[in-house]
Amino acid sequence: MLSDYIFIGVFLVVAVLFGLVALGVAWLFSPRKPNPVKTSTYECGLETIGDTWVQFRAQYYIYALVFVVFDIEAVFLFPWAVAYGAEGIGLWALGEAFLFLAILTVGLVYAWRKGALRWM
Amino acid sequence: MSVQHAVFIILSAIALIGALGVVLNRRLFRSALFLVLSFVGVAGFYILLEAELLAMIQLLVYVGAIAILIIFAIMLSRQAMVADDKVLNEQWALGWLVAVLLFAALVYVLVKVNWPVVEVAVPANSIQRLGESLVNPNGFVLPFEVASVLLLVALVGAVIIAREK
Amino acid sequence: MQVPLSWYLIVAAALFCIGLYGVLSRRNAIGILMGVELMLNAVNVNLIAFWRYVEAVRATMAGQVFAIIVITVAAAEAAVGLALIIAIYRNRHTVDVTEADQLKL
Amino acid sequence: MDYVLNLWVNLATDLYQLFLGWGLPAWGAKLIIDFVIILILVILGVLAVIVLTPMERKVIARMQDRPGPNRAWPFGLSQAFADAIKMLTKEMILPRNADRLIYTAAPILIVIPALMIYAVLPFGPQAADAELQLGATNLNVGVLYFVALGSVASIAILMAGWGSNNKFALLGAFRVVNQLIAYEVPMILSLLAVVVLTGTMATQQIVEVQSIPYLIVMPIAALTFLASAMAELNRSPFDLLEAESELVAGYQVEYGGMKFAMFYIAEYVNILSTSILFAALFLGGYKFFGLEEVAPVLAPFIVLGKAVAVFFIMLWTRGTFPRIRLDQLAGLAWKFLVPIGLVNLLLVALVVKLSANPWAQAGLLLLGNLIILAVTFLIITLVERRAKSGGAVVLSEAQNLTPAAER
Repeated sequence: MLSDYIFIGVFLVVAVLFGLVALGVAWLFSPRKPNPVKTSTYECGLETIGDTWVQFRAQYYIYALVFVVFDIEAVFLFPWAVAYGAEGIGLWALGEAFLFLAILTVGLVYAWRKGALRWM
Repeated sequence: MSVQHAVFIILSAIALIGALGVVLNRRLFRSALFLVLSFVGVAGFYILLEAELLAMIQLLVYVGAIAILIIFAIMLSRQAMVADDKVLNEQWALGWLVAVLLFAALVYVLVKVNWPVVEVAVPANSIQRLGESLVNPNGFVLPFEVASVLLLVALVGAVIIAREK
Repeated sequence: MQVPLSWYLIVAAALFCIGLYGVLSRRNAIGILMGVELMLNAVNVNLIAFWRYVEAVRATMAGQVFAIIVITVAAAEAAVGLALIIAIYRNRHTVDVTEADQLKL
Repeated sequence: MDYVLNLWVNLATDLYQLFLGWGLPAWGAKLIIDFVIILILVILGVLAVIVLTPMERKVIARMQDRPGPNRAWPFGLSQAFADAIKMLTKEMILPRNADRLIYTAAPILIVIPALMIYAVLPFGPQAADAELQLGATNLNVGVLYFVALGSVASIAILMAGWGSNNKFALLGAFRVVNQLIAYEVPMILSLLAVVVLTGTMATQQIVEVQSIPYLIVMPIAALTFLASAMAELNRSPFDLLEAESELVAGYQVEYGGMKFAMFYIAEYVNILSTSILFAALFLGGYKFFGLEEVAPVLAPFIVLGKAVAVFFIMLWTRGTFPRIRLDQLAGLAWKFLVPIGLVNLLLVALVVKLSANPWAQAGLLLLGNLIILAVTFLIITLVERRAKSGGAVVLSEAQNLTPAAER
């Protein structure tokens, strides 16, 4: 099993090197003539007023929240899905997963009804 | 010294540097990025421990979900942009002392105790076994179902709290 | 050659203590929460290390199931905790825990 | 002749033996083979940019009844090379207010997961217990690896948005991440359906078990996967976050030269890998009417051919459908794809326990899929009729006619 991960580890090193080399080569070839106008923030031509922060909507957070819950659901369901087809696991395993998903679906329906899934 | 030892040292360097970055950095966004680094190091530990499923879950949940949740929350408050000039509270020295003492005590205990270590290979179908024990009535089916209730409660509670009127 | 168990335990202890320091000394509520996440991660490393070195002999998976449950709890904690922080920020315009010390908004 | 028919595996084995003969230890020889395979995969990923971009521009142009790029020789196909050289020699601007380290790290970080996904893509038959494994296609967590690495990319995008220190970039990054996480859930659900049916997460085994292409067996899972993959890849009709007309190209606004090219490369590398994964999961991967058993040497080309076909479908969608509205974007994921994915998952799980025969399973699944689709259409028509007659608003995305508020 670990031998597979040697491959992935080497791949990680090569991928990092790829990124560094690509930027490095471009750094060698590309001109560098910065001037104040060029390096100013790309906006409307005027200097940016205030800092970059704008009041973000809490809606972003709520979307991420629903996502986190369903991500965790996947964590439980992937091993369940691998084991499900095996001998000795009857339909009760489906019942358990159904209960698991039904409880989560209540949450989804709640978020839906509360308008948490609506883009405002 | 084998390859595993070397990889372990690199990974623990990543995890610990990330962790130190989280607590010492003055900019919250950078702290969150260091947190991601630390999570990735821990995922590497799981691979070294042959718990590949846990490693992927670590990436999927911690890096892909919790870190994003934290970054979103950071962006919701204005303090994210400026480097805090007052990062620490009054009891930081006490906190430092507690942490160091606890670490010393833990290391003392960990080295003293003789752990019943057995060197065996991990079963090849460990993911399948994990899934089986999750649905097995004699295994962990109750935590499995309770987890979904916990998630439901967390979702409902967080939506109520975070929603704008 | 495997890495000895104690190495994992010591690194996990270090992670835990760094997280603890963050929890105890940070002013920012989100910073505190990140410290808690570090601590939970350290616990998980321990769980998996013990699973690998002590439990794997029995070919049971309690250590991994436990770790998954801890991850679930960590996610739920982060979700609700951050929601609370957002609510406090909305009402009091601060995420500093030393300023939000009253039991009302 | 037999040697040529199974050229890739034979070549690798001979090289391996050759290295062993030189006195290299087994792990050293394996490491060199791994390295060569990785280089090939990386080159394949970069070739994706050079081959797929001209194809995209030509095909889209033809669909829109215009010639497309036609100056660079031949037929404008070498345009991509010209673009690559231009990107390489353009100045990389470092905006004055940018957070230098984060700004520079983001383009590197976004390519890493994109390339690493190639480790688990199956390009040809190989036994799980073979002494010399080519790639990591027998990874026990293959499918999960794909999802997990995909989710790492959103951190790089947030870094790009933050590091640029530009309101539009940060806002664009938030929206892109929002889209990525919204469509990750239906993607996971459709992958789960495949895993339940095959009982494994290893991509290689999924292809091996697949006697009938799963596109026919479970069209809902396949289409859900394709739709969410297109959203994850920011392909039209889900490309409103990078569209030039909105948010000045989103989180990439402050990037130029090679740093911008890195995002571009990552995008096309991801497109090819997702197409290959779709081909592996739903189109039978390297299987082509038994050809892969007669001549395994052709297997990688079968895979690539299928992947290009999938890419063509993506282009076709782009040429056909108008861009989706922002308020419909998240709604489509959460209110349509997730519920249908959940129902589909339960259906697959039920069928797996009803019968063990693949043909019976296929029939039952197809029947179930058709029933689900029919019920879905019924519900949609009912809801829409009610919305129309009563004037009451039922589908929350239907009434949101005012432009969605920014941010």
